Amino acid sequence: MLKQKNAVKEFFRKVPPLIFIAIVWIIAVFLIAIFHKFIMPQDPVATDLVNRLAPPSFMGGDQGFFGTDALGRDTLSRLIRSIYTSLTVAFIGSIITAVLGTIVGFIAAHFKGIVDEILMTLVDFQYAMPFMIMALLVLAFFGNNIILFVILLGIQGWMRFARLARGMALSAQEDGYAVAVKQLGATPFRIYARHIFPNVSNIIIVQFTLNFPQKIIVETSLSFIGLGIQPPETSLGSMMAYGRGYLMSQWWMAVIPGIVIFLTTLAMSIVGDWVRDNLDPTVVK
Amino acid sequence: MNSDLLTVSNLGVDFLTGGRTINAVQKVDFSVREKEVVGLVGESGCGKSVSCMAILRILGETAKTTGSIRYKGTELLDLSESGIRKIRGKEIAMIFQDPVTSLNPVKKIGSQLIEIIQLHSRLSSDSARKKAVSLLEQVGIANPADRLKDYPHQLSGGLCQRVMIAMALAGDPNILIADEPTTALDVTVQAQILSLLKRLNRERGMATILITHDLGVIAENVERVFVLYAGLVVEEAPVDVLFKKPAHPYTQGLLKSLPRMTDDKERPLVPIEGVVPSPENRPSGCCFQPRCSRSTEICLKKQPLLESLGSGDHKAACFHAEI
Amino acid sequence: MHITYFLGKIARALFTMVLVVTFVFVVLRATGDPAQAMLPEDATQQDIEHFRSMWGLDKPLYEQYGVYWLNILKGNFGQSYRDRRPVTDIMAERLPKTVYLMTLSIVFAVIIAIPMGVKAALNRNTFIDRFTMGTAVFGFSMPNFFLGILLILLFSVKLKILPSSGSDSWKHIILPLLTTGLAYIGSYSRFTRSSMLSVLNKPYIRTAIAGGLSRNRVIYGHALPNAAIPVITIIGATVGRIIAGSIVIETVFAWPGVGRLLVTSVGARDLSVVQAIVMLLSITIVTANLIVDILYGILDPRIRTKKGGV
Amino acid sequence: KQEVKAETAKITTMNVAVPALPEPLTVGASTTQARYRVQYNIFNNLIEFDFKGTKGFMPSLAESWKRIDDRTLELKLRKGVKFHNGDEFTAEDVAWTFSDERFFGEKPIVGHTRARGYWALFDRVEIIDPYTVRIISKDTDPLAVNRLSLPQFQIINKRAFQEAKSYEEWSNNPVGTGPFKVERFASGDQLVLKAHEQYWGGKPYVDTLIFRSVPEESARIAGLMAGDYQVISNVSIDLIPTIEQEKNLAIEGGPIASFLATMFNIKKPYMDVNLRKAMSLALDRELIVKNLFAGRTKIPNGINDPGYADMYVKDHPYPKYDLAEAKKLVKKSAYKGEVIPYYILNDYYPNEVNVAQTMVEMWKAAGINVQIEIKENWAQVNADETEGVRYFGMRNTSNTDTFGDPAGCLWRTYNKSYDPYKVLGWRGPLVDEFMELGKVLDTSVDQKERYKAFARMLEIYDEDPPGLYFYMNLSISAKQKSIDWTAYKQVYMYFGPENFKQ
Amino acid sequence: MTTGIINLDKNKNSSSIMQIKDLICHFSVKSETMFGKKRRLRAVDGINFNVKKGETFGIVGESGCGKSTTAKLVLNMISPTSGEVLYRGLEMTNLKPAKWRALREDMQMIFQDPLGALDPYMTIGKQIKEPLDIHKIGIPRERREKVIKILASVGMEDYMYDRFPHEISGGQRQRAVLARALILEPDLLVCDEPVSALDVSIQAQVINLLKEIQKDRGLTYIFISHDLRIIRYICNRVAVMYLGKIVEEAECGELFKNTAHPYTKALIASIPVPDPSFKKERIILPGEPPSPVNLPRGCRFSPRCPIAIDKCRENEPLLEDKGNNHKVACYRPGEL
Ligand SMILES: Nc1ncnc2c1ncn2[C@@H]1O[C@H](COP(=O)(O)OP(=O)(O)OP(=O)(O)O)[C@@H](O)[C@H]1O
Ligand SMILES: Nc1ncnc2c1ncn2[C@@H]1O[C@H](COP(=O)(O)OP(=O)(O)OP(=O)(O)O)[C@@H](O)[C@H]1O
Ligand SMILES: [Mg+2]
Ligand SMILES: [Mg+2]
Repeated sequence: MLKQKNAVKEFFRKVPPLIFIAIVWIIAVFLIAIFHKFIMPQDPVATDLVNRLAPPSFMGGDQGFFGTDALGRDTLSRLIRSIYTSLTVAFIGSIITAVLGTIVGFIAAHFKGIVDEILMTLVDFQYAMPFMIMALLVLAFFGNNIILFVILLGIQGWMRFARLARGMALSAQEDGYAVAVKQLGATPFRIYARHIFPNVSNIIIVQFTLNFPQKIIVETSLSFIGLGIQPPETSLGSMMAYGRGYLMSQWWMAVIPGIVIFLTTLAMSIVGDWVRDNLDPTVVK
Repeated sequence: MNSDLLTVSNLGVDFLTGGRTINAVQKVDFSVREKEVVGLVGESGCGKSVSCMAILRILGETAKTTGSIRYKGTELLDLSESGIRKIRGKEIAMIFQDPVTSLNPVKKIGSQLIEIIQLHSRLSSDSARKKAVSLLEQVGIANPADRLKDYPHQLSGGLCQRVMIAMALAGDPNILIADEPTTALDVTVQAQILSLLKRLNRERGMATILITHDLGVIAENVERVFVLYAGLVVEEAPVDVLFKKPAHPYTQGLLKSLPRMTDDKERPLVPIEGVVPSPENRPSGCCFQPRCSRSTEICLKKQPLLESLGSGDHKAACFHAEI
Repeated sequence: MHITYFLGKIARALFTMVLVVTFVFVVLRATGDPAQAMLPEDATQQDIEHFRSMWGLDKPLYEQYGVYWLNILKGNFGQSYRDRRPVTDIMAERLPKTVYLMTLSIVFAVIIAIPMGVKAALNRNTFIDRFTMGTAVFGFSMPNFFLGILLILLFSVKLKILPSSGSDSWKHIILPLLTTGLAYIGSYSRFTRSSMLSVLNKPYIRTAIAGGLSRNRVIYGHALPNAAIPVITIIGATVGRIIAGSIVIETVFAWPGVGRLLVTSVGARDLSVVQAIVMLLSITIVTANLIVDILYGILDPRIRTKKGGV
Repeated sequence: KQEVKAETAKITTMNVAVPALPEPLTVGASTTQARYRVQYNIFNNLIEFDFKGTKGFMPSLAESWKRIDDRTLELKLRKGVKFHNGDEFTAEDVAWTFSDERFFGEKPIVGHTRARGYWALFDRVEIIDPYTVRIISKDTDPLAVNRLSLPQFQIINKRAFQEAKSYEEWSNNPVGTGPFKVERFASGDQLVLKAHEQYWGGKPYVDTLIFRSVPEESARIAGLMAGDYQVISNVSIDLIPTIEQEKNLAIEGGPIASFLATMFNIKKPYMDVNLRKAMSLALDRELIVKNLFAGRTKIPNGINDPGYADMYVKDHPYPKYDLAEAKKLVKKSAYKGEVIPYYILNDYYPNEVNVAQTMVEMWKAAGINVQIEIKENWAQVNADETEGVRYFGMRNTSNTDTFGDPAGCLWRTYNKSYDPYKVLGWRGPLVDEFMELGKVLDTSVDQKERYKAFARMLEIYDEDPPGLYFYMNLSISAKQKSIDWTAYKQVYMYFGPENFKQ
Repeated sequence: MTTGIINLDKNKNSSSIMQIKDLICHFSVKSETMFGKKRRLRAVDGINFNVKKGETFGIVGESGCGKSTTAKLVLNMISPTSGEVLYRGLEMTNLKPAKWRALREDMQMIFQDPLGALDPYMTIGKQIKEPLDIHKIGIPRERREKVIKILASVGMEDYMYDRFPHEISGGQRQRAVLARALILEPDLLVCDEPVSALDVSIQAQVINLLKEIQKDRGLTYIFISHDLRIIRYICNRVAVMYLGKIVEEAECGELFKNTAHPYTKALIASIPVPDPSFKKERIILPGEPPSPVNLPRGCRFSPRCPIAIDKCRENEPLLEDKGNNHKVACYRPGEL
């Protein structure tokens, strides 16, 4: 217990201020997502056609902090709701990506030979099939619903995890702790689940922090071609795509979600880099 | 005293990483005379490499170096960046422990060698190439002209170390620092390299600082020894004195813990109990005190200084040094 | 480099391509009837049947598939239902535009990003580094459409110095180039930075410094060539993705390239066009990968003898 | 000062930015807006409708026409009309345009017989002499004249068609009699038209007319502001103020002859007549038009338009907004709060997604739970089906007035071969009556009788609604103020000498 | 220790616990030239030896000569190209995975790099306990006790249980690895350069420990090293390997007293002696060890051998007993 407390203290002492701010931002954004139901000042889909396109209050509007959109819906509430949807979609998507990729990587590394060949061909296939096109095809043809959408986002980038996990597993098999445990008589499953996975997890986490903001961005691009989250549900990407038409008149409609995306991505990248620099398992201090 | 070519005194190195300060070298004093081979010996992490890299100022920005390093009367720590660059390779050259990774993997060894040669002399590329061939010949590489076209990964560890030595010789330095030049190599190759270094010292009159943790290598190759422990020089002596009459309990312990070819097999080895303290939690007083059988009150309080023990050449930093 | 290694790679690449095309074929045919997409919603059954028989859509799927490949082997990529023109003609018209825009963007980004990344690595945790990081993240986190419109508003509407959209003159390329370039600069400079950082710690850099080399010589002569490999990888990846990467930009700037064609063709179920583009796309990616592999070999002699690849 | 200069400076090239260009270019290949927008600049009809004013049907390539009998219409063709390729326009070209081989047969070269839907009664063309043709219908066709004004029936050059190496070649480089001829066409990029010097209506006022495909609205508006384009189409309502702020820009256009509407899936058990009526009553159309359309469009009284002249049922009631009544009807209905999936396309019609979301909220107020599902194309809207019942509870549609007569709108879109009757379960005695009345519209030449039938059909639509109508669709364009060009009450953008001068 | 699955007759052939017969292990590697095909790397090229119960059998040789490969073959962690590995008379190649895993209770291995052999993300205690979990030995609650006991026997205190590998010193790590190997109470322990990565003073600690444990438990060691000083100190019998072959094998004292093979001689001469007054004859071998892909004709050592004659370059000498249980493969034994 005491040791843990110290670890936390140590953590705060070691963390540079910039990283600290980034972490605070990420936590804040996640808290907003989790508690969005309680902090949204208004129903994000309730329209009010009389008070539409109101500017933010700091620009003289009287319809809520960030004003209202083209249907008179409260922008702040929609922003909060968007943070929730975007983060959920990106988060679940990233988890799917990481799990899928890691498992495929491990399987390929373990069975080698033909299994490896097949799985790596699949990886090649995914590389050769840009995600945007995959999304375009799948969503355009199967119709868009949130589950399909999340699964699709889950596919984005899995091959990077697969290659990473495979590479790590292969090198772990070659020498070191995995060989040591194997020769103790451990089953392959045990080796992967108890040893290789915890060791790879660091790198997976770093990859995760890189993949996560990517998902938000991918969602934004999909919204642009009309394949993102569907109205009246909203997301950061669809808010931006929706607001882009108003850049000449009500610029804040696109800029506000844009800032949220930018800051979140920035914070994630900063933290991701920092984690990578500091948690490199090969440099055990 | 014989004229000192290089004098390192009161050297301290701190690393500032991740908001912490690591005191890698506490207080190191040593000197090299002309044409002399000195040895720095000590266990892993005691600060051998850092001390030597501090001389050439190649420790990077996180390192803070204090003390004084005088080469031919010039204070190296005060030199400008371009000033120290004229020392590097030309006056003092260094070779490193792991020869294969110490060579640039994407460049042919010829071009790496010639680059250094041209840097230190105004040779045309043709004559630089000739010099490169002759250098490789000197370090005992067969078919040197062909080897120039090879990449480091195509050479064995022994050959890479020879190339490193050739690169170090390219500027005709006065001092060669060899940082564990043989630890990564096979036993038979190690013997080759060490005899090469000996020959070069003899033929070129180049002073050499040989860093190693292997007391055997020290015994066979150097004239004067500095024993390091936890960032401190704890003993300094001519080689035969050190092995015959080690004064510091640490040195004595090291010698006892070695298995020897002449030993009785049934005699258990006598290790030094305990472990080297990490730079972050060194004990108070004498650094060696927790592992020392002779330690007394005073050892807990004060770090002993390196002091002469009768004969001027033999010094030890111990309150209970055996004379 | 092993010739067999490369033959193997090429074979696998071809196989991958076949896989991609098959996937697209199946998705396209299995999920939507082009007759329905192409014809107005009140088209009669007769119209639909006529359309199907005209384009061979009434045949069983495997037959369509076979015919498709047969035609490709004959160099016939089919006809666009919509344009009623041979796909090859359409591509000949569109592809150069995309290639022109995207190669320039990549070149532009490389020229800016690599020195920027090096500078950031050398000045780690300073303002320069933070600034680079910020720009980089801005570049890739801001959607292209947003940046693009901002640039149009600034340079065309406010300053009136550049045309807003279209592709008629060299001036037209500047804004799309800036927009895509910025996104690429983001990822390239970050890769350069981190790759430089890891190289700068390598023992051979210490050797170079200890030999007395100047700072610039160490950085550009020794560190950068070693740091180039991951950077090449990411550049290769963007080269492979020029078509997919240009979808949004082409739409915003009314740039008549393949990216936009792809979106409209998918919407219209213009099968032959979609398939041709996807095939082209996988060829680009696969070729880009191959080139990257060869570059690896050139840049890193170790890979020539190892079983290289990323 | 600058403005004056702009007004005096003549332009030789007109740049028009549109969201998309047709593919291919030729007549009759499809019925998209993109096609209609540009088509009138290249081709002419035999008879033209006055989209600008109230003149009704006007001579074009036909100078005059008369009915010979119930089934025959005789047209005197204009003499001295030159095609783009220099050919003289004759009866041969008319006959070819309407031939089975090209258009009306079982397997037409055009690919599909969309045109037939607009003229199911067409039989054949008879050439009387080079400048006289007779158009013969299968049955009495009161609307033959109207139909001749449709964009599907514009006249093409027979020789050019037949000499083209393939239909494909022809269709991307067609030859007509319009004020502009095709110079270069790249469907994803631009359509470059050159003035047709020998145009029978006079020489156009610009040498070059370029339609540019600029899908992104912001880019179109920015281009207009920057002076890259003289005219742009498809401006959304909310951006009108932005454009109007600019001194040198002006808005053109307004409502067009098209009713934005929905179709109910009456096969759904809950979709009974009470619910359908309640859904109409729950909508505050005025509020929508006022706020989401800045009052720029209007609400019709039934699928019924003043443009019908003597067929317009002036007294037909406007839709009511009565939330209380709506709630009452919901209570009475079989509806128990089921989710009603509402399929729409992504802003296929201007502002549609916004309107839909607003309406969902309005329905919510009446206790009706509608959920929007955005589909990518019509195939997706219609495809889903289990046991003969489509998934949607409601889908969007628009009922376009094709030729100024209810037969071209209400009847064309709600006849037996259209979805509400065919697949969506719009049945019953009233519906049977509706179908009977429709036949009168089609075949009677007695306008009084037709009027009475139409008025009753409108009532039936309200009593047993197969769908909802909301407001008139609109098409907003914008231009440099100095450009003397007006928008039609249609999506067509015409730059011939009649509509653009300088 | 015998598991139910495998019945070993422990009395049969009781003097020899491990017999290696004509063991060959070749790897195929890609060639360096453009058109070259795969080539054979002769990592282990026909070796024979017997390990007696309770003894320490040393293998010494330069890097890449096949020591580790031999160790892995002995424990059946890789399959040989041909040859037999008999453990108490049981042929071990081609064992089923389950049987193989069960046999791990009898034989264990410790590696050169103790840090690499420990999972950086698991506490020392858990890692030492892991073999018990794997083989389901004892009830889970008692396992911890057992670990603490074994920790004590390798000279570590119980608080080490909750430490992570990077939190303890190199010597302690090697002790932990040793404890993990010992907890299954194996009969045979293969030590692949167990002390090469350690500082001299810690080396001494670990070597002393190994010796002690052997005395206590009657373990059999196969001890691999490139350091003859250590080999001499710890082994009963020694085999000297050069390029995949054993070139000399003898009792330890015999080997150092009557060194027969020139390579062994050179090895011994290469050892730096920590005594400045000791003047020994120097044998510096020329050239580098050739690669196991490109073996020279005749005796593998002939290109570097100072006393090679024509015969050596023609035919490869066989490993023959020269009496005194001293085997050597050389045409001119003892002549250098
Ligand atoms: N760049 C650095 N940053 C922080 N600490 C460092 C750095 N370089 C070395 N150290 C620390 O300084 C101490 C001395 O290191 P040094 O490399 O000089 O040891 P050494 O005696 O050469 O050991 P070895 O025999 O293992 O090479 C060690 O504790 C090491 O961890
Ligand atoms: N899995 C493998 N595939 C290909 N070659 C291998 C493999 N394992 C070992 N080798 C090669 O076999 C030879 C013998 O290797 P081994 O590891 O047994 O040597 P060693 O004597 O243990 O050397 P060291 O002292 O360096 O540990 C080496 O040349 C090595 O490169
Ligand atoms: Mg060192
Ligand atoms: Mg080994």
